[in-house]
Amino acid sequence: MSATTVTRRRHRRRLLPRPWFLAVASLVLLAGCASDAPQDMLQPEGSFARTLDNLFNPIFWVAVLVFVVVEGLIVYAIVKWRYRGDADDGVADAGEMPAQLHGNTRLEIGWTILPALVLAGVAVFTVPVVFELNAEPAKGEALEVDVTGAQFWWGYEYPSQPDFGITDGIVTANELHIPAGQRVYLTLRSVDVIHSFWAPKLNGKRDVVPGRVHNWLLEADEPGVYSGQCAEFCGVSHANMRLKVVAHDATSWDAWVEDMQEEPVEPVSGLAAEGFELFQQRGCSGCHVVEGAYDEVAEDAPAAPDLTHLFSRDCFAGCIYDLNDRNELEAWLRDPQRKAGSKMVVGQLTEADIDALYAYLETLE
Amino acid sequence: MALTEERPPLELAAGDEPVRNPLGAFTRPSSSYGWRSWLTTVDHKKIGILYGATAMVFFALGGLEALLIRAQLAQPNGQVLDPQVYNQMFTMHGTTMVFLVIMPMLAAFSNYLIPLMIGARDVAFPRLNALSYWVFLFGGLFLYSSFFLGGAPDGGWFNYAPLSGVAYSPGHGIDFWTLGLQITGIASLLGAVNLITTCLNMRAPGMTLLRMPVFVWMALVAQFLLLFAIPVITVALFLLMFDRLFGANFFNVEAGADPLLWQHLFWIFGHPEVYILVLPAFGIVSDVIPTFARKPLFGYPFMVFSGIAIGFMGWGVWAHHMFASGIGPVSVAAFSLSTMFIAVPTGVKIFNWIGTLWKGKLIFTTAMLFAVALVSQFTIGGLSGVMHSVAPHDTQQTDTYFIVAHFHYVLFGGSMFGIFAGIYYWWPKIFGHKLSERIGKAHFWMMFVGFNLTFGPMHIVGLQGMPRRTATYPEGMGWDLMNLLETIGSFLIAISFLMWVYNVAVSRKNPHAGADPWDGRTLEWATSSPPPAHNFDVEPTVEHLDDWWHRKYGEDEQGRPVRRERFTYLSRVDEASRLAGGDEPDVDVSAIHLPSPSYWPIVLAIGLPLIAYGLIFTYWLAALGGVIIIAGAFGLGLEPSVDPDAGHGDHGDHGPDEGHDQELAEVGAASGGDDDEEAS
Amino acid sequence: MSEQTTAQVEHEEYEAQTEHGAHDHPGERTYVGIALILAVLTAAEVATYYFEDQLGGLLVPSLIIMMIVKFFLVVAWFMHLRFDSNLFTRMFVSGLLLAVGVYLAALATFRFFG
Amino acid sequence: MSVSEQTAAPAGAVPEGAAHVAHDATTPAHHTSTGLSNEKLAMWLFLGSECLLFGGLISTFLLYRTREVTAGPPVGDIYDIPFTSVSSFVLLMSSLTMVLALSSIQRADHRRARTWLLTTALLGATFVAGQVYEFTTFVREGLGYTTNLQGSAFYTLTGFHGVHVTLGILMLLSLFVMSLRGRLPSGRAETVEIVGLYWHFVDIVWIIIFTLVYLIPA
Ligand code: HEA
Ligand code: HEA
Ligand code: HEC
Ligand code: CUA
Ligand SMILES: [Cu+2]
Repeated sequence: MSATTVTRRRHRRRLLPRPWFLAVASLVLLAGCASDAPQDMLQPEGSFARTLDNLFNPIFWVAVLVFVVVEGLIVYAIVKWRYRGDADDGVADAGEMPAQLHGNTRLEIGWTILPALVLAGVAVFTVPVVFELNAEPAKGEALEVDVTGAQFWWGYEYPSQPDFGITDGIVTANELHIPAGQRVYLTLRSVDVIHSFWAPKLNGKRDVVPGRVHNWLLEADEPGVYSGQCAEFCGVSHANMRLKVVAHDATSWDAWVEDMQEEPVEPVSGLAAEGFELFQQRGCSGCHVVEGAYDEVAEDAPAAPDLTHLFSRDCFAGCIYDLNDRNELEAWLRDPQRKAGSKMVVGQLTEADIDALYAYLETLE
Repeated sequence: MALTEERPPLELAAGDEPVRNPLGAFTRPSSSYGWRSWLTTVDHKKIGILYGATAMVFFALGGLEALLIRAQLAQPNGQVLDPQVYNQMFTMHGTTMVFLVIMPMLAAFSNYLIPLMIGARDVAFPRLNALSYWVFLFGGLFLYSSFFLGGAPDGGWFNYAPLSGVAYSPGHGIDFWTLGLQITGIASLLGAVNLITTCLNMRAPGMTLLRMPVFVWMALVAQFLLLFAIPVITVALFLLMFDRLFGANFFNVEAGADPLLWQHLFWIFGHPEVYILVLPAFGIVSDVIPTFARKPLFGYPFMVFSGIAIGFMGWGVWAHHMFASGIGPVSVAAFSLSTMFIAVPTGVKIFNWIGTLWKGKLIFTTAMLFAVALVSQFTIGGLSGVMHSVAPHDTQQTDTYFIVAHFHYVLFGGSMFGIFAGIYYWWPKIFGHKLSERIGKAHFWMMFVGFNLTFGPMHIVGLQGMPRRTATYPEGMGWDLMNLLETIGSFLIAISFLMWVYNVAVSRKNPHAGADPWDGRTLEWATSSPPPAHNFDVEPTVEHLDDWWHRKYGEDEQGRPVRRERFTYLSRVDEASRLAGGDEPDVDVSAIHLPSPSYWPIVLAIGLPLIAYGLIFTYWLAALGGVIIIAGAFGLGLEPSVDPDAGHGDHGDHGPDEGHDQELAEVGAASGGDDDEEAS
Repeated sequence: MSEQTTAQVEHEEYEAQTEHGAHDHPGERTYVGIALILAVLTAAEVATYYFEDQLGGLLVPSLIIMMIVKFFLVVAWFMHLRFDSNLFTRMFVSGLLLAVGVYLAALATFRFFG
Repeated sequence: MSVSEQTAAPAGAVPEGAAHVAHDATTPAHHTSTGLSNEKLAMWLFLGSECLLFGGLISTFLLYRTREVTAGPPVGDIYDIPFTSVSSFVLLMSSLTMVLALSSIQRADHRRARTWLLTTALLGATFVAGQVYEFTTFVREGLGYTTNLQGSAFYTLTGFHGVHVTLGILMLLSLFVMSLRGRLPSGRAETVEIVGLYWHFVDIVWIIIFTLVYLIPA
């Protein structure tokens, strides 16, 4: 191997993109990991997500190891045995041939068996977790919630469960409220197409398939708000089918349950009462339930969020809008199609109608 | 790529205009050059070029769609595309790249190379081969015509039911998708039957199965996968089509249907499909790396058997795409395990490639750069694949950009890099001149960097919870920077692709490369560049694996190869190749007969999209299509494969790019390609 | 030339072209025999329909067995796989086994088998 | 497809009109690497592929057969087993006549070959006619194509099979006409054999359908 200084310089220049690229790549990596990401699956905040993460971590490092070995060998081979002459347009005159190795059966059997063993190790850790995450909790052990996926929002029903203070079922939408530190057992159904329920910091995802009933577990360690979203492509506004899980400590859980079990008071005067009337006149009640006032919806109406306790939530319409911002809700009533593909269809409302409706909706706490 | 040539048509004896049927369909086409020859050719090499050129055009389209996707996602709350259009973009992007780019690109290589590599004159059924191409082309055009006829499909490339049903996708987009893919499926199926028969039955004497180049092996395995996978997706597409067009209930949940049926059928096809997409690329690099490492492939039998093992195991893993879809823990566990172990045969390949590099004399041509890039980048995608196979955690990963990162690393880093390696490697064989190495290297590095910049950060945003197929994302999710980088990366890829286009355009003037510019190992290098229509003047008799290499090199006492003073090419070659020590065979090629060109394949193929339009718009069109197909089938069936009236005038077919420079014309004359003139 | 002699010539040419002479192929009597067995099996299959209750748990296995026997009789004799190259058998059987394996597995994920 | 490439099949001694095929350099049937004919190999490959096709349709039917129907009768309630048994038997026997046609042509007994070819086609047509009759009675009993899951699955599967039989009949008739015109010498018996393979395959698919779809109760 005769490497003159000249060829060596060539060599270094050619390799230039690599270190440059590596530097950028590692910067990117650092930047990526440092940032604060509310749906980061590598920062679990509940027991199930942690189980998953604990499974993932060692496997990630196995992959890193294989990566380093393979890329190391490749880079080593390139650096060591790269032909440094100029062979761009004449390969045949590249001079002496290297030794003609045809293979090495022992070695090859070795690198067949070794990965197999590594993977067998991975498998041993994987299989039990599959069953663990599909286990059904005993009755009363976990809070049960019926989840409904619909284009493009989430509905939740809490059947009556005295263990959790719920004596009179609760219906709500988009924001799932749970007690922190307790298991939650979801029963997932879809009214139209396939959706997928996912709150990354609390657990993986489970598809919500029409015609089938699936179950899924959640648990949050601490009180807090956890971001999530529909993860199966479900049509035009799939991107806008987000959700929140709100975990409460014991006291605020009790308070929430109590609030949710109260029927809202029918407004008798003022703008709100006007809105109450309009709610029917403008057809809202054809789709939306407000318990105690509008219990029946039209048969052919699309599934729509229960509005009984609308203002107990912070976000609406697939959790893409802020309910605390009056403008957002007004804009929604003006044009529900601002969320592309929304199934809410209303006629043109006047600004006065909107003010009145807003006043009424605001009473639905 | 020059698809037309200005050469005079075949001279006619009397010199006056012949009476031709205006449609031309009933007189047998006879010229083997000129634009019309491309419509009627049955030469596997021309068909290969047609496949390749078409696939690259579709790559530009699919890439353009990708750029729009990236433009939309460059920032949170992007406003470039509205969600309807965005959904069409990723659906068409995925569908295009899989069905209209990589599959036909590999059909291109298989068509062009298999006969040459096994020492055959053509494929087993040349006219069926032409039919496959035209069916594929019309299927692709049909699919793309949806953009002008009410909107492209928008259900994603795996189009899950029931979203794909009429109730939720009332437009015609999905109809175009089901029918278009059925048409291209026919092309793939015909191609599979043809190429398998070719590999098994058309080998030159002495070309035993275990002397076939690894590319041929991997293409063969891929064709078997196609043979058995295409009918499965055909069933799925049929059922969906009947649901949509005739009100059947296969995916009608109200009637009690189970949406998971679609998922099973799709992925029973879909997983073998991904190996269809990558195995031929593995084959390409298995031939490129030895050439430029100047060593034989390390562990040829292991390479062959691991490829077969991958093909085989690929049938038992499909439900890893359904870990979150509720198939029950027992199924999940079973498919999780089967998926993991597919890494074993793939690992064998990676390590054997490294073994081939080991102690070689590595010459980094552009082809070699792409090949080594495949080895290193595919590994990354493979490793994320193994992470997905850990089923419990896949419930986190699935439907996020972590998956998008995985499959671009295996598809782009695997299949596309392999394809580019193949393009740079075989270009001189196909067109007689090399692509510029200087531009090629710039292309490679730009693409390599752009690729990693585009798809590397997707791992990170994926793990940070960014779901795929979302037309927009809000601020504050921590995904902004990565997405911007990805978009920048995608434009670097676009620039690199334009560099390739430029390379193709300017390299036409490069000097003739000779028959064997890379000192290759396999039989295609033993014939002229481009090869004559009949491929070899003498039918090779094969004695070794890497037979051509053994014809050129003997061994000294230490077992080192020593180039022989003289060896014999299998066709008449150019001056330069002769000077490099090769002799020419002395044979009369006029006794070789090839099947004549035919109009029927293209005529028959055009019936299929007509039927498809008919099913969507008006049944009259379908009836017309049916009549054309029946007529075409009888025409093709009753027409003799060799035209009795053609005399001996049509076997001197020319390589595609011939006649463009002086040097080449001489080569053509030397390689016996000019019998046209003699015969007439 | 009479019809007879043309036929003979043609037949000899056919023999010359095929690697194996006609003696490898079963004769027409064999075919009729196979068809008889097939007919009997079909009759037996149809009979199970009338004796469903008596057969009980045996019904399905016996039907499946008869189906498989019929299948292989046709493939082996009428389609000549018994006498033809192994390669054909391998091509066909790989498709067949793949289909059986893959679809049974898929049905199993639906808990089709109980 | 098989028919379309038939003519490319080389043959040793071919009468007028087809002589030029003899020196087709690309498909030297008896010079192939395995010594086997390309066309026959292709047909077997195609049949291997068809297994996956029918497998998918049959599994779909089986899956939906066990599901409750929301409207109309379940398909199992309206089967007419005796009738289907007869038409199954007819199709089964057409396999016999097919194989007899082949053996006649191999013996260069063209008149009998034609008789058997025509008989086979007729038996096939009888089967298809039976199927048409069966479909109409089912529709009359309230099971349309769109009525319920089982209707869709049943008609698609059996209809698909019926289309296969019909294509087979077309091929048989083409062979019959070719033979009449003297274009089917025994040197080309392989063409008949290949069409026969297809025909028998369609028959064995029905053997499976008859058992799994009709005889085994849901
Ligand atoms: C070329 C195409 C290609 C290839 C080759 C692969 C290869 C693999 N794929 Fe990939 N895959 C896709 C294309 C491909 N995939 C596509 C397109 C999708 C998404 C479809 C969609 O949803 O749109 C997908 C999705 C996908 C999923 C579903 C993810 C989800 O949606 O939730 C899974 C899950 O298991 C998976 C796994 C694997 C595995 C284990 C391999 C293995 O074959 C990889 C094996 C290779 C290696 C592992 C590297 C080399 C090995 C070694 C160096 C040995 C040592 C290694 C170890 C000991 C670990 N893939
Ligand atoms: C082989 C397959 C393949 C290839 C090569 C690519 C290439 C690229 N893909 Fe692809 N991708 C898929 C297969 C592939 N993809 C699949 C299967 C999906 C899933 C779809 C689904 O979910 O249904 C997907 C999805 C997908 C997504 C996710 C969309 C979503 O989930 O919402 C994204 C996002 O960035 C993306 C980006 C890209 C980019 C930037 C490239 C780039 O590498 C593209 C580079 C090419 C170019 C840039 C071409 C440049 C062309 C020009 C500049 C025009 C020049 C014109 C002339 C010369 C005339 N792809
Ligand atoms: C045709 C049925 C329909 C009618 C009529 C209708 N809505 Fe809606 N509404 C919906 C649907 C569906 C959604 C969920 C949309 C989404 O998130 O994609 C919704 C969402 C909402 C929300 C957000 C609820 C949440 O928690 O996300 C509010 C508030 C609302 N509608 C108010 C109204 C008012 C006020 C009217 C009458 C003026 C009305 N709707 C009329 C169907 C309807
Ligand atoms: Cu619901 Cu995506
Ligand atoms: Cu897969």
